[in-house]
Amino acid sequence: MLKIEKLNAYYGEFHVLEDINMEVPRGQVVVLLGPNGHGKSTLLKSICGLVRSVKGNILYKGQNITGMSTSRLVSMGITYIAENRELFPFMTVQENLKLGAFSRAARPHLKENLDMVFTLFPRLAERKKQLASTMSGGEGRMLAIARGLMSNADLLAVDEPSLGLQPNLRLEVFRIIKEINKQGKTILVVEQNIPKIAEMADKIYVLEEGMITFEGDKEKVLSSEHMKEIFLGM
Amino acid sequence: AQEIKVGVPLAMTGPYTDTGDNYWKGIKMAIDEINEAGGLLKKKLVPVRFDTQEFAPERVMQGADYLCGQEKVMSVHAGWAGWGQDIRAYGKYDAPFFADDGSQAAVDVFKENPADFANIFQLTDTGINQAASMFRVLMALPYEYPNKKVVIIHADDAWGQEVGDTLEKNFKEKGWEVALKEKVPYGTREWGPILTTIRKINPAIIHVEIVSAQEVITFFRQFMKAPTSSILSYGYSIVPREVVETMGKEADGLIGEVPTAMPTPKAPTPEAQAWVDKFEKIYGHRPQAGSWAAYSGVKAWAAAVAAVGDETKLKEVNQYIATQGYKGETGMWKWDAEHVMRAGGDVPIGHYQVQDGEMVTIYTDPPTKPYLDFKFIKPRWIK
Amino acid sequence: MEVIDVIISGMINGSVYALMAVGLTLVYGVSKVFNFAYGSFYSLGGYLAFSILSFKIFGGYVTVLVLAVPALLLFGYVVERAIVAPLRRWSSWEVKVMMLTLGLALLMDNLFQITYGARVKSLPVIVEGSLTVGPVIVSWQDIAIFVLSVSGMFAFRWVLNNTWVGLAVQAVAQNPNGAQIVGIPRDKIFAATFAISTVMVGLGGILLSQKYFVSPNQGWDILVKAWVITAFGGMGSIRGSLYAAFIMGMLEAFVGWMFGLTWVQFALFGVLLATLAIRPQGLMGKWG
Amino acid sequence: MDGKRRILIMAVVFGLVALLPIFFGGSKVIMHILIMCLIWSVVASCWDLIMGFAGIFSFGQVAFFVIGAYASAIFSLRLGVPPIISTFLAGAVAAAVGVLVALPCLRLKGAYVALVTFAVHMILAPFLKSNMGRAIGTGGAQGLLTIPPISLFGYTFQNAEPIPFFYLTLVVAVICSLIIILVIMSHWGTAFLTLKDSEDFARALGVSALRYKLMVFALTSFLTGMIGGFYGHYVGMLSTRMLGIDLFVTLMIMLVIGGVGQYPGAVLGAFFTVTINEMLAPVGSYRPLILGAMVLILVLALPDGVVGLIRSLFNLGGRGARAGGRMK
Amino acid sequence: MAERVLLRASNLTKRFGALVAVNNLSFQVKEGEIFGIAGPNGAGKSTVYNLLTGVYPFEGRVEFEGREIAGLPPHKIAHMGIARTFQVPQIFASLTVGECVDVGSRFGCPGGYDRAYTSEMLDFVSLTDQKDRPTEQLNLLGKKRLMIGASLATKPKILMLDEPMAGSNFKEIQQLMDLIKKINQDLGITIIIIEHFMKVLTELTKTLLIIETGTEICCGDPVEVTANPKVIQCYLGDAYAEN
Ligand SMILES: Nc1ncnc2c1ncn2[C@@H]1O[C@H](COP(=O)(O)OP(=O)(O)OP(=O)(O)O)[C@@H](O)[C@H]1O
Ligand SMILES: Nc1ncnc2c1ncn2[C@@H]1O[C@H](COP(=O)(O)OP(=O)(O)OP(=O)(O)O)[C@@H](O)[C@H]1O
Ligand SMILES: [Mg+2]
Ligand SMILES: [Mg+2]
Repeated sequence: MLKIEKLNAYYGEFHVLEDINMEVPRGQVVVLLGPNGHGKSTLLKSICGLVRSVKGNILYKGQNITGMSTSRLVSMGITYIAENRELFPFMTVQENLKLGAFSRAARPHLKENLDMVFTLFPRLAERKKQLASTMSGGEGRMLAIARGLMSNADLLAVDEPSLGLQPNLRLEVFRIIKEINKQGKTILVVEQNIPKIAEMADKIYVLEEGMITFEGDKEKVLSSEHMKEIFLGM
Repeated sequence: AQEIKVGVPLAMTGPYTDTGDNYWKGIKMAIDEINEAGGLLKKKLVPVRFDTQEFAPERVMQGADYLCGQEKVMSVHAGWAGWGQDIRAYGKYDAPFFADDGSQAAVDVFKENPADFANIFQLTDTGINQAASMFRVLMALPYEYPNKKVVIIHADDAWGQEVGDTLEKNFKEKGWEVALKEKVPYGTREWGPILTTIRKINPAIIHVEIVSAQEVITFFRQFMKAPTSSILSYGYSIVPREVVETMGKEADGLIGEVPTAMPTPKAPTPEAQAWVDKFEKIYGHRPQAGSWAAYSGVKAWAAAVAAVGDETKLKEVNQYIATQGYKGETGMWKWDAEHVMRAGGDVPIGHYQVQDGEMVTIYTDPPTKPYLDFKFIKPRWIK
Repeated sequence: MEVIDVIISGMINGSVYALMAVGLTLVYGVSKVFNFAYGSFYSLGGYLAFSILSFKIFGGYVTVLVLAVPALLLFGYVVERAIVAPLRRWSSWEVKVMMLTLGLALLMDNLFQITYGARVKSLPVIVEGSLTVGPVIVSWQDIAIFVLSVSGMFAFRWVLNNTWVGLAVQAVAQNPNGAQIVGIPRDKIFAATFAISTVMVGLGGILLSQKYFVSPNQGWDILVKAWVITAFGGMGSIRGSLYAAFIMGMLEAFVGWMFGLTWVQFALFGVLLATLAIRPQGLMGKWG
Repeated sequence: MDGKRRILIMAVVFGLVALLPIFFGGSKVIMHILIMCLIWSVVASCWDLIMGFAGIFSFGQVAFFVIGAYASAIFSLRLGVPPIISTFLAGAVAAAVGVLVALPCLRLKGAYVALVTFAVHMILAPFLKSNMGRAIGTGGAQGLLTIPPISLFGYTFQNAEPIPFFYLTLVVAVICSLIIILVIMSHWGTAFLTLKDSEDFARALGVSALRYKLMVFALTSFLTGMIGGFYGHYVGMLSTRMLGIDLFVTLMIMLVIGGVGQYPGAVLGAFFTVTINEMLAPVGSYRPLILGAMVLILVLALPDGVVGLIRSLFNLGGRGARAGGRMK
Repeated sequence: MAERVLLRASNLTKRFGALVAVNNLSFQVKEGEIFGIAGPNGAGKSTVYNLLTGVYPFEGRVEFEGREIAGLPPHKIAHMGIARTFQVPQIFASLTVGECVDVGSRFGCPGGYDRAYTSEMLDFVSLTDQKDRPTEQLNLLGKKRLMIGASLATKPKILMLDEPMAGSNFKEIQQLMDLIKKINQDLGITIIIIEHFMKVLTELTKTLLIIETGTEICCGDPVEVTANPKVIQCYLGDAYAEN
């Protein structure tokens, strides 16, 4: 689905990502772990065309998409769900969701997708008319995820969906991600602090100081003491 | 040197550009004439221009220092030059300085120290006297006023204030009721509120004194939507050339005045007629207020220099101008003791009416007398 | 009835102010760009109309609209892409944009002055004559201006509230990054709103030139009025600007009528200050 | 750039300026231009202090200047206060107005502050010309034409003799610049920066937003008003015509050229701008056109002005560098 | 240690329009303790901080060391010895790391600028080696430590932390917890902490306050509180209980 070769990213002079190679197979949940500020969000943003200067190759369904604009990528089926929500504060929940289906490909499916997210997040259905800015942190997170789902994307890049969520919602959000994955979406997710995260992921990458320092599936992770201690809190 | 430098401080940028152009047309015409005739004392006149922009005090002062102090010009020909600020700035030097301020403030500054300001010459009479002249002509019009109510609208600058106050005084003395006297800022282009009041008053005379074409044209157009039976007197505001050029015959009936006037369409003397024709040939339109005065200023100075025989004897040149005056196309120009070209004689104030899309002199003043056989025509909006 | 006259005068002014202010608030609301050259864009509209009409081609104002609207659109778009957009990369770019547009205003105004001369230019009327209802007289020109600006405004609001494009514009206004994430071409929207606001104020220039003429330095007045109204209504709130425009139009008419025109400016700023003292974000403004 | 280096640069700049009369002393025009450069450098520096450092979009700088000029003239004309004292009183008046304007601005943001302060500018001319203005002695639309010159220790500084006046202005400009540098380098400067970067956190750390915002308004309007009064006594005349758009734009250009928030930049900007303006004089009506084009090009090519350019060429760090500068 | 009450909040109420963000909330913090606040998203936790530090007006009373502080502006409250950090890291982008910490000492410290103490605090949050770097170059954890460092430089009596752990992994959480313990024990500073990680709260705090929609649900020993069925139902979730 997604293949990244020798990706480098910069903020001005600051070299954030160095020669990243990774692969996200179709229909899997790939989890990206790593310490604070080591470039996880930057990697997701680079994939989605939100970082200005990137070098290297990003292949999506075999096509090189490096340097394409975000709006183009969205219409090709890649959607980013941001760490800090990025909602439209003075619009209602419904309008936010509608905007999620902005891309031409998604517009015809507006209705069915709305029904889909409302079943996934009944809370949002209750709050259709509420302004996004008045939603609590957790509800806002759900809205952000739901909005991302509205785009009919094949590949979802989800950045720390559980950040700042209350404990019961944190697990809930992850359960929903699994459910979406079951509906056939490919998911690349940055996460921390979800106990047993390894059990839910098909594949795990660890990003440290802008480089991939670990890559492997469930078994490999669980057999690494280092991983367990630092990233899984076991 | 075979050149004589002549200073020309005028607005070349900003809101006063157009008046600056008017003066420049007259000044350039005079300089070209003199040069074509072999120069002044066989020396070529070279204009040195200075952009006075918006007449900020320091700009006026800098102009004087630049032209007189640095460029050492032998005379300075300005138009509007700073309403008194200019007297101080140029009074420090000796080169003759011709201005067209038309402001009592400038005369007051002169009076402080006539000896020091001996090089200052005003090309027009003050606003006070011009306003008095406007009043006299308004009263002399062969027209029966239906009532004795007048509305005066004037700009919030020194000129507008001076004219407005004088008119008010004159009207009151004659037993008229000044039903509305309104000071308005420049940039006023929506006259609805004032016109509403005017329509209620239905005055016999409306006088508007705001020397900017946009303001007076918009006033007229909005007035004409539902005109009252009033004589519309524009005073000096008639002078922006845009007023008649923009409105053409639409403006027929408006009256106004020009100080130091070159009466048109028929000039008073053959020489003057020749001058008017020449101006029209060069610039493609009738002479504007200011062009004639500025032209005459240059010629007056040149005549004095010729008589003195040395352009660098500034004090003598000044003395000559002040005492001998100058014989121009319309007749004698004589400055009074305050170095003001007082209206009257061969240099009267011209009073116009717009007829058939052009300004036609119907009166000269003082003394108040009809001009040749041009007649006042009752405006079409008066029933 | 004098009062009716005054009210009509206020309404007509209000409608024009609305057109002016909405363009300014749109750009500020969507991209936080404060456009100091806004008044010069107004003059540009007037001069465009003047130039087109001076060819005496057939169609009159219809031709003007057909030619000027795309020209203004293109001009606005190019200005945004070429000189405003590159500044976004810098810190405190808002100040820099202000300075840049100030320079642009200076450049444009003086270009007009050099090309067309300092004198006012006049345009033919759009419609002749006036409508008389009892003691009240309104010129058809004023009615045309009112109808055109109000219907323009409603059309604009309709687009903003009922189309995908409108929704996208609002989205960018509220959160440019968020908009980008859902696939809205943010930079194009920035440029497009700038272009649309250019068209609006340019149209204002075309509509009003007949009434108030065209001259090189007239834009400052328009800028300040539009600015006052925008702040009064709440920067970035289209509805607020609409209300504010009519309130200010009325205020101007009534103060001018009752106290004299010199007080209008004091009254406008007085009301603005009082409003901001109570509601720092203006009538309908939202922070951010 | 640390304080010492800033002071060093200022010393070099002003030291060089102090030598200029040796070359140009003979020309009143050039001396006048130099005096105006010094005066505008103070105004532009104050503007930079409030806008570049404190991040408050105050557009009332010209208004404070004119208020100071009128106040000082009126004190000396009406009450007979010696000009040297009335300029300080004028500063105080301008500062008082500044604080009054600042009060509503405290709750406002960005473009609103710009508008409210610009409103002072817009209203000032009608006010000075109105009957209220005339009542306090502004001379109405005509302005004031007889402002007495400054006398100090029995010497009268006439504008007809620019060299002594030049040195007087230089002294004033140096004092004002020192005050501004000290403010920028002191904890005041830090407070402005913190309030600009994150007001919430700054307040939580004990920075009083109210106090520093009022202080910066008061200080900049005091200095501006004082130099305004000084200007009035220098030129000897005042009119409302300074409130046109021309002067405002010119000041803005000084900041653009010097660089916003790049302190000695404003001073350099004043010298550059006035010089360029005079050099463009021969092109007459093309002058503002060229100025406008220059602003466009400069903002696009050198967003941090000349000083920003010098900084990035020589890779100087320091507070100013980060007050402006490229975003991450 | 004497159980002196350092901060007493009584009947705090804050409305935003129709929304009652904090509803008649009372609690007290004893000197030297670590006091935890938790509750669902949007419960009003950050708002409570904003009230205590004078960000906006509200109803109710706040006593600090026996003195009423409600109604005082934020900088006065800071001078009295209340310091706080923000949920979304806030730093001064124009300053260097060292200067940033200086700000706390220069403006917030009643005794005036204290250079030695400032560098001590810089050391305390392990940023000495970053002293001359622009603050914006720090990573999230660095920014959080910097916020804490600057707050400590004001020599506060109480430090209020707003979700310091959010976005950190287990190792980082451990580091931050050590830092907080050190602040509490070595510097003797009372701490209030908002957190969503129960593990952190149970390990650190002595008293835990749970609020929902601005109202208190329960308050007391963290272990007892987390076992409260109401808390589990509205906040922790069954999954937590199972764990
Ligand atoms: N817009 C930006 N400009 C400059 N530097 C940035 C920018 N965004 C992030 N950085 C820096 O790039 C580095 C990587 O940031 P990134 O957000 O990708 O990290 P992360 O691994 O997602 O961390 P977190 O756990 O905080 O989300 C950090 O040091 C950060 O400070
Ligand atoms: N300035 C404000 N205006 C209007 N509503 C506000 C404002 N600040 C906060 N709120 C609302 O008050 C409620 C409490 O917000 P607060 O930030 O205190 O929540 P919190 O408990 O800190 O939540 P989280 O765990 O998500 O940080 C929320 O519903 C929020 O939307
Ligand atoms: Mg991240
Ligand atoms: Mg919170």
